[in-house]
Amino acid sequence: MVYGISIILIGIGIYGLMTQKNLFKHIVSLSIIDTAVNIFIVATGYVSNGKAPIYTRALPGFSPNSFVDPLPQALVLTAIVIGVGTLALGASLLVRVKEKHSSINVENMKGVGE
Amino acid sequence: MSALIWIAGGMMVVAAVFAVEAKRILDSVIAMSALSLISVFLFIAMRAPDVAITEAAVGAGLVTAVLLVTLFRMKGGGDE
Amino acid sequence: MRRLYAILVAAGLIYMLFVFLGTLPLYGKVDLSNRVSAHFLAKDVNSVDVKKWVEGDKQVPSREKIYGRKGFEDESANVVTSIVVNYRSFDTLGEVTVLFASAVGIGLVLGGMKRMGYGRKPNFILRVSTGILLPLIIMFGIYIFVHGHLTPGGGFPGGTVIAAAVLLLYLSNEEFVANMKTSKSLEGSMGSLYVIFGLAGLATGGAFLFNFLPNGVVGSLFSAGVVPLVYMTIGLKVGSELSGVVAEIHEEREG
Amino acid sequence: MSANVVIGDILLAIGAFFYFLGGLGILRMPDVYNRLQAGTKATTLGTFSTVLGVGIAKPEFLLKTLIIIAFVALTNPVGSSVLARASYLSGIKPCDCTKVDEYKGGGEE
Repeated sequence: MVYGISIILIGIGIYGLMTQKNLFKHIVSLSIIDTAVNIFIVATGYVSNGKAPIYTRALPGFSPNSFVDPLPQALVLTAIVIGVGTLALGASLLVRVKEKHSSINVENMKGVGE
Repeated sequence: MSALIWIAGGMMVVAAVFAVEAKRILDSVIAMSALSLISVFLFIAMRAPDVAITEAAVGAGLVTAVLLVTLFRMKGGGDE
Repeated sequence: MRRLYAILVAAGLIYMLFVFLGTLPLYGKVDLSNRVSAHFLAKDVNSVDVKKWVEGDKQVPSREKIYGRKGFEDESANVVTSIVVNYRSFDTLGEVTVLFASAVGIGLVLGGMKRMGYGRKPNFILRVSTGILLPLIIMFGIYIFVHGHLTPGGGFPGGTVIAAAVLLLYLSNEEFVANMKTSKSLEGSMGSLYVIFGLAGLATGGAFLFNFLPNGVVGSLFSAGVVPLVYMTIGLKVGSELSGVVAEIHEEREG
Repeated sequence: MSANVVIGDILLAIGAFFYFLGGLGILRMPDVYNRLQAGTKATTLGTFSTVLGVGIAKPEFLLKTLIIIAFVALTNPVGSSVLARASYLSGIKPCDCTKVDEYKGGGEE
């Protein structure tokens, strides 16, 4: 179920990357794909009626199969922070592109192609 | 819970389509922020509170702010 | 025409991924005993038979294994932070390096001396409430990464909250400029402190980033060995790094 | 079912009602400022009521919910006032039925 949602979001992101001519929309599309892939990875570790992987005081009474898989969550945790770093780098590159070519639309850039 | 996940997924798909196809870039950034905020609910539904906190702080706060500041620096950026 | 092609390609990709889904177990029906992390949940890598443990056999990790025995893995209440710091610590080191590289890249691309202004003076309400809210936000960020091994949270969200506080300062004060020298030196010293913890583990336990401190009791603040220390360094490093990103994105060149 | 659970449920229902009023106000009000006012006032009270309801129904969370209420009371009005000021300064006109405009001139002190 959540698999389907994330796959459709990936498809929308690919569609945005292919159709849009504005470079800012490319960054937005890449960010959408980022979020969708994170949801997919977390969904691979979900167990029905599982609990969050945190030991509490009520530990001796817990049933062994009650945790969801914590490994994908740990992977996604680092992936999100890397995502904001690379996104900020891309946005700052866009500022330079705008100063140099006076537009961020692929078709209106000055001094490119022709 | 299942119906709530479907509703959240539908809202995410609508927000993603709007973010890709919006005429003004400002609308696109706001729609992307809304998508991140709804994904927080999905993370909580999948019992991942750490990821949910990180996504709420990063996706809805910092990424939106960074993109808006760059948009301000580009003086609106070329609208379509 | 272009949109049609794009829709076709996206639909083909979605179909391909849905076919690929057939190789995965259904949503929510994962067999955890096939996963590596089941060993970690059992808090023991050697003696517990994981297959039987997941099926509900009574050989659950015994009390002294969970409460305060110096094991091979350390015992933090939040399993995710324990995985981030102990199982996948090299990942975290590489992640911090990537973040450093992107911060340096932003500094190189957008470097400048002058601070960009918004052209609007912030009003009285925003300035006064910033003075009240800012200590609370920074305290909340520090709370998140100090208690990372007990409650949901950890170094990454804590650092992000601190960066959000710096962003609030930038928004509410038109003249505010972050001290980049302090930020850079804090970030560099915290990054090298992380490597020093790893080397200390190498010296005492024989492996890089080994957990060399006593574990304590699950649920108390001073437990889980090296996890709180590493998370404090990660939190301060990520916080100063993202604050640097926020500060650099407000810089512009003269003229 | 003990008494505190009943009180908590009543508070939750009141909070949901105020959320509904906020959404109705956003749909029915004529311009940005009225919508902002409706949304902020109604959702602030709704948040207070729902969070306090949770705290009363589960007494072990009461202290945390009080802290959450304090944070919401600090941040929510400031955010809405900044939003209203920014939209005024960027040139969005109030609707025609507005009689008094005390914010003319930018609102500097």
